[in-house]
Amino acid sequence: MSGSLACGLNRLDFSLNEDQIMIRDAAENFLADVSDSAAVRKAMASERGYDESVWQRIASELGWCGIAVPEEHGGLGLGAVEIALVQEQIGRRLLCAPFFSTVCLAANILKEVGSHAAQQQYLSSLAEGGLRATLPLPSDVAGWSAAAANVVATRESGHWRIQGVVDRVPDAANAELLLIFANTSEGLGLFAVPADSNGMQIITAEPWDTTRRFSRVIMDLLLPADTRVDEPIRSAGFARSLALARLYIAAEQLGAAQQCLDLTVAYTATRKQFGRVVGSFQAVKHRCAEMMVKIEALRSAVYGAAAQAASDASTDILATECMMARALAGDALFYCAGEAIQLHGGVGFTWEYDPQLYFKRAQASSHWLGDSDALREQIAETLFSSAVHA
Amino acid sequence: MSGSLACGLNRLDFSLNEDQIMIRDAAENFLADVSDSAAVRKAMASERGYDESVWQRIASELGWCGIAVPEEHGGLGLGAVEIALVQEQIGRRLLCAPFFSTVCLAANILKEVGSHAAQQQYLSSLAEGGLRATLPLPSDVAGWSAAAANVVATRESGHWRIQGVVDRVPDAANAELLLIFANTSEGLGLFAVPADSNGMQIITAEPWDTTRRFSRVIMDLLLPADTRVDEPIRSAGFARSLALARLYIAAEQLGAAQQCLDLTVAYTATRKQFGRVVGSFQAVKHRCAEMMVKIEALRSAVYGAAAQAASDASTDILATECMMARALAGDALFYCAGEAIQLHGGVGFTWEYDPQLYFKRAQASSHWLGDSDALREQIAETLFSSAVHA
Amino acid sequence: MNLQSTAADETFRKEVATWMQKHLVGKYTSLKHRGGPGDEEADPAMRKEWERELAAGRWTCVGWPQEAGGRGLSIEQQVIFHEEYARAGGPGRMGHIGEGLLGPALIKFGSDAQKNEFLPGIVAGTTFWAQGYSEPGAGSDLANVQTKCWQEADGSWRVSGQKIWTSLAHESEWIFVLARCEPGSKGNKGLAFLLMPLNQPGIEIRGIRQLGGGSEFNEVFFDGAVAQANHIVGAPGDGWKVAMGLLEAERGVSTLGQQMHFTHELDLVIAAARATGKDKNPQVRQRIAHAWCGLRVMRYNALRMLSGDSTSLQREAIIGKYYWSNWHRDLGKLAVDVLGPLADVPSDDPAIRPLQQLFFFSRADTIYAGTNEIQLNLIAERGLGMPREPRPAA
Amino acid sequence: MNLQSTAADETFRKEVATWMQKHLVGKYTSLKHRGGPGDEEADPAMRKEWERELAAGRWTCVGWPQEAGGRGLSIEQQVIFHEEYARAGGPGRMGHIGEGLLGPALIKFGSDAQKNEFLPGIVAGTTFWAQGYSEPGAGSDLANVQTKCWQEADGSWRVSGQKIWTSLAHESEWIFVLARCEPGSKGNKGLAFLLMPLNQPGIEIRGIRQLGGGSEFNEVFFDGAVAQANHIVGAPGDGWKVAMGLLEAERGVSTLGQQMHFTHELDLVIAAARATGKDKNPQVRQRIAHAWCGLRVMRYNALRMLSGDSTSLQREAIIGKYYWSNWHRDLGKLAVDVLGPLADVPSDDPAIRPLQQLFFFSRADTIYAGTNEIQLNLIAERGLGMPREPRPAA
Repeated sequence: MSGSLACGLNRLDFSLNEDQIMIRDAAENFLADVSDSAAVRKAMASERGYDESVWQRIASELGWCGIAVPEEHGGLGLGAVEIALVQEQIGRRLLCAPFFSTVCLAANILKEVGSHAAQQQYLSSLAEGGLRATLPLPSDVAGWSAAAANVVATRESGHWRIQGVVDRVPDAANAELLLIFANTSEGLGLFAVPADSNGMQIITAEPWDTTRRFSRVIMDLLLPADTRVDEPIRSAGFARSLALARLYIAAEQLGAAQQCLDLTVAYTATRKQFGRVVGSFQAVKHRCAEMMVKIEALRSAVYGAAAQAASDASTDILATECMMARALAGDALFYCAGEAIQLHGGVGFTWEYDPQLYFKRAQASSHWLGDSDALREQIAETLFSSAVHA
Repeated sequence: MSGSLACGLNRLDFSLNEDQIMIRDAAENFLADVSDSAAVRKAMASERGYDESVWQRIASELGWCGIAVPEEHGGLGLGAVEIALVQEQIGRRLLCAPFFSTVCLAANILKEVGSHAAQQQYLSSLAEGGLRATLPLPSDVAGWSAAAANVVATRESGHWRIQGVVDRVPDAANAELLLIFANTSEGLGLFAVPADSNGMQIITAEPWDTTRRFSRVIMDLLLPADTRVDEPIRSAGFARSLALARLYIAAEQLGAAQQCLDLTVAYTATRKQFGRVVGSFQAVKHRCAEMMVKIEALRSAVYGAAAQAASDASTDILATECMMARALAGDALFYCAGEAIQLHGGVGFTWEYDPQLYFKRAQASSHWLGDSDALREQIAETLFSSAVHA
Repeated sequence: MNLQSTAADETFRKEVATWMQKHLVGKYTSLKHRGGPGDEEADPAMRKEWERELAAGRWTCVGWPQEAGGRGLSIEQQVIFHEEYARAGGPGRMGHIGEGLLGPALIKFGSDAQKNEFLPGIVAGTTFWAQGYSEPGAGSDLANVQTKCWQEADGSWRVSGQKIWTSLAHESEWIFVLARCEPGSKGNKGLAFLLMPLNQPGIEIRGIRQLGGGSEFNEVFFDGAVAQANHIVGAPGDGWKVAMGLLEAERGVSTLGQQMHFTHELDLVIAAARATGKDKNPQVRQRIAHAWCGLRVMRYNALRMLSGDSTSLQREAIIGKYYWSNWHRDLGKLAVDVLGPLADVPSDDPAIRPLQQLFFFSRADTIYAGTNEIQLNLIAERGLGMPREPRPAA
Repeated sequence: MNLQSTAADETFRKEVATWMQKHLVGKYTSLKHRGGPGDEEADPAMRKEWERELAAGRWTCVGWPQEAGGRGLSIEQQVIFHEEYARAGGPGRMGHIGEGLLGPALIKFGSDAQKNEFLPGIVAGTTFWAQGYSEPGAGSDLANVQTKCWQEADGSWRVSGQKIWTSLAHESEWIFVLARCEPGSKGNKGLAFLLMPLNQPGIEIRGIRQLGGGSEFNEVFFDGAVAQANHIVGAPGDGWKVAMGLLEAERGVSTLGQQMHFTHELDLVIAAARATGKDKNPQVRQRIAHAWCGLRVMRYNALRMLSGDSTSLQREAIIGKYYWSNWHRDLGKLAVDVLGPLADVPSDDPAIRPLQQLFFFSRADTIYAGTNEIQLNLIAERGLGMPREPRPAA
């Protein structure tokens, strides 16, 4: 029954604590400064696709890479709420940087499924931002397992033979470490593969949304035993890291949607037609209001799911909550990006104005880890499979 | 490929001829007179559910019952276009009368599948309106066959033994003749059963939409051989009559949607708030405009499908065209009825104002012969099953 | 953010749940999940008894300060009470206008005499109140009050005019009325807030039949009806201030109780889908999942609102009414689509009747208490700071 | 109603189809289904050659009267031509602004000299025209023209100002310009309609890069640019009348050709669904079926429009632009959702590229030639007779 998923959240302390507010405001100010429209367009046009100096400041000055890394590994030991807040600001400014792949994907999954040795080996350098890592981001709602569909890892004289192809690996062209999902005789395994390994081919094509680039990786590798980094007994962490990755995408989409609205309200406040600002027409006002409704609803969903992640909610609950946030976020962002173009009128579909940047991100991100229809189908499955309510 | 269903309609003579205009205008004027809000509410409250004197005038004065009946059976020998035009006006005024069941269902199917003898026996009295007949209107997109799901007809010493239950028979309480679909050893058969037959039980419950009442019929009948009225070699007519029934429902829904818009435009032209008529607010104007767009699109769809019925289009084409019209009509009517309530404000959800009548019809008729989702799924099946386009 | 619950909260939650379990039994069992908007006509007499049962357990006015006769619960505990009350299927509160609207207004603006006279009856569940705001010409344009009042030599007030959409007026003893005390004044100026007994010659109540058939709303006609001199709240001319303060009280903690009821309704829809086989229908599955997502949104939105997260402007509060009312209306449509033909005939089946009620009455949700159109104006103007609708050139 | 086709129509249909089959070959094959809004930059040189190929077959200006050099086809036959042209994948017409917009305007309002000077070049496919209406400050508010013109002593006209959204200006020899000839005049008064060669010192053309990357639209800057004395159409002050007559010509018979192209696009989407396996996805199936229904609606709507069915007010014509542009935009979204990740990277695959173009460029459909907002105003005011937007109080 639907209530069965509505787990009890009793405490009303839904507000941000001082650290969280500090992190959010710092992100907002920093990104307004280093990732305005001009900076984003410059990064988009650059070969590696982001500004290394900005990335260095993020890593060293701001320490964002360590936010959710345990303190014993040199991180801040914070969690999903703080990363979601940063991701919201990153999405708002379409920051071009390996933050998403390194922190939201790689560090996230190592923390959830990594063996002690692997965490020792990688988490601290990830926390410092000294290591740029990534993993595949399939469009299939099945998530990680879909990323392993065409990759097989077999034991070969004390080594791992990893063979196959995986698509849609974000920021792979700049990563030093790739985390590869592969099917082993015992099921899904996670392998930490140096980007410069022999037998590794990384093919990158420039997408419409050049703020985030994806690569196809073709592998025939023979690597040492410790290449496998997941701890089999922690395999439940795969589901949890998948949920968190969806949450972080949703947070980014939330920020992007917010910016679409802000740009539109600002433009319609100055653009005049028929002797009045366009923003004074009721039809325009109502459509901006509809955007705000979707965005605030989404914000509640994202913060709520993040709070669940910070609570003792079960992985099943968290998975559904994050699918919910992700489904709403994909739809809300596309809606807002489309409305931003429409309400900008003629200039809305020019390259010069920013709505197009968000529009392209909206479509590209609409299917990351599953599109909204597929996510809703999963939620429905959960609702119908749970016990009938008396 | 989608074009394969876009059969060639070359002549542009899409306008109504003089007879058609005459029939439409006569219907409009007559119904404005005999089926205004007060008359409809009176009929709704009456025991039989309609005004017999109005029905008599429809049958004798206006001759609507014979519109599509061949001249040799005393009809006008006209067709689907003319009936659709009348149905549009009937829907606009929510006329309470056995016209839909007798003409759009019973006469329609007898014309398409009836044996010569059965047509001889029934069509002329149907054309005169002297005989009120009906047949089941299932909500299953499968149509007639679904109506036969729980009815079996077996031969018994030169008679037919008909046993079973059928639901959702419109106007059955007032009909003299029921056309019953039943499974026979040779497949689907149609049986003309007098309402007063022994072993027949007709149970009528008052629905929310009291302008059209449905009955459940329980049968254990032994009737003469000529009770079966379909000509097996004409069984293709089942599909054609199903398509036409959908067209006539769509036409009725079109008229009802139009009235929702007309009521709303009229009300918002007089209702004042904030010192101006509500209809002068852009948001209200745009929503009325959206209603008009859906209604005119639907009108084109209904007239187009009707024109197909009057052309030499194949039954397959006609079936898809009528599913299209019916799917659009169900959605457009519900949308317009809901908007009519909303834009009437507080009075919109009172019994006293008319939007509620159309709202109830909208929901009730939304699943007649299949709901819009099911109809679209059928259309998709046709699109994907047709040959790939070079 | 912190969604953990404290031990104290959990203990209190159990206390409420246990009390409901012990008392919502016997003759009260038939009231489970009954009442509330769209179902106010369900057994009012028994529900008034239930109000007194609640009062006996000190479960009325749980949010009022103790000196006003309330229980003085914290926000957290009020929410828990409303949640558990709804979870147990507690009936719609006959006393909610007195407890939720008038009481808080009196506590804030009333004289001591008024508090002493009226609060105890509300707390005891013995006096029931109706609301007299809307008028035929003052719906969305709420300040366009035409009902007038004037003071007699003996200081008493006379009221003439018409109010509309007063729910449960026919089940109430008293009504509070917003009337124009300064002839010629316009808009929100020159209004008085008066308390009047409904049972008097100058007042006539007529039910308004709704599309669903029920008549829980009324028109109330005033023809020189009398209010005592000491039954004006605030000074003449302060009426709008009092009325608005009271409308703000309307939103808030009860929201999570409302959502518990919404959850119950969605459960009925899910059960209906299982029963009709529509649980296999991909479009229905999409819509049910989407409805569930909306439930989560409303819950988290309410938690944001109550914890006063975010800056001065409470964005989540501004969208609240628009969101829930449209969500609820969509749920109503989903419910009847899931039922299919079963929805077409009025039913007494507890698996069907509530969904039919939901379908019809939820059409009102987007109209009363600020139509969708008014809500979107507010969101654009207050939420986004967009220009106000220009007044037409005179 | 009658949807049968006559033998004569069928013969003509075959004639067009056969000609296209014979001529859209060889070097022209690469042009199939290319060009048109969103793809105007596809091989303009070759498409100009194609225009001359068409001219050689007397397939340009088929709707113009014969005395104007046209083919003088009946409405029925024009429709058939456009349908068969599109069905064969005939490329977007480089000459459509001259043939569809300026030509008809000259035929209606031009002097004999102007007809003799300009019509032959259009018919022959040798002169290409651009449109100079919209301005940065005159989009939806089309009459708010700021570009000004004045007459020199020698009778010639000078033009200064800026036009925008002029498609293919960089591929055209001439432009027609709406400019203000009466200083201080407002709105649609005091405008002149001028014909100007683009290749002159006073004119600068700058491409506008679109979200999809292309730049088929331009800004055209006028700085004392010259138009000959005899190159004003109608009298000074008649500009608006001429311009509007021309915009009406824009709608009409070509609609069914456009729909044939839409059908081709839907076929690509269906093929893509088969290729990606999305043909099994229930939501995609719903959307594809709905898109197909929209195609039928547009076709029947156009037939209604062309056969002048219904009373004086042509309701179907009023909704036309709003309906097709939103349908097309939805199809664009459907296309990329069907492609999924395949849509994310610019592609040369003929099964993918056109759908990506569709996705991006269809965002412009609901903006140019009257935004959705303007269309809805028109529908409400002209179609439903609702009150005009009140002018704000000064």
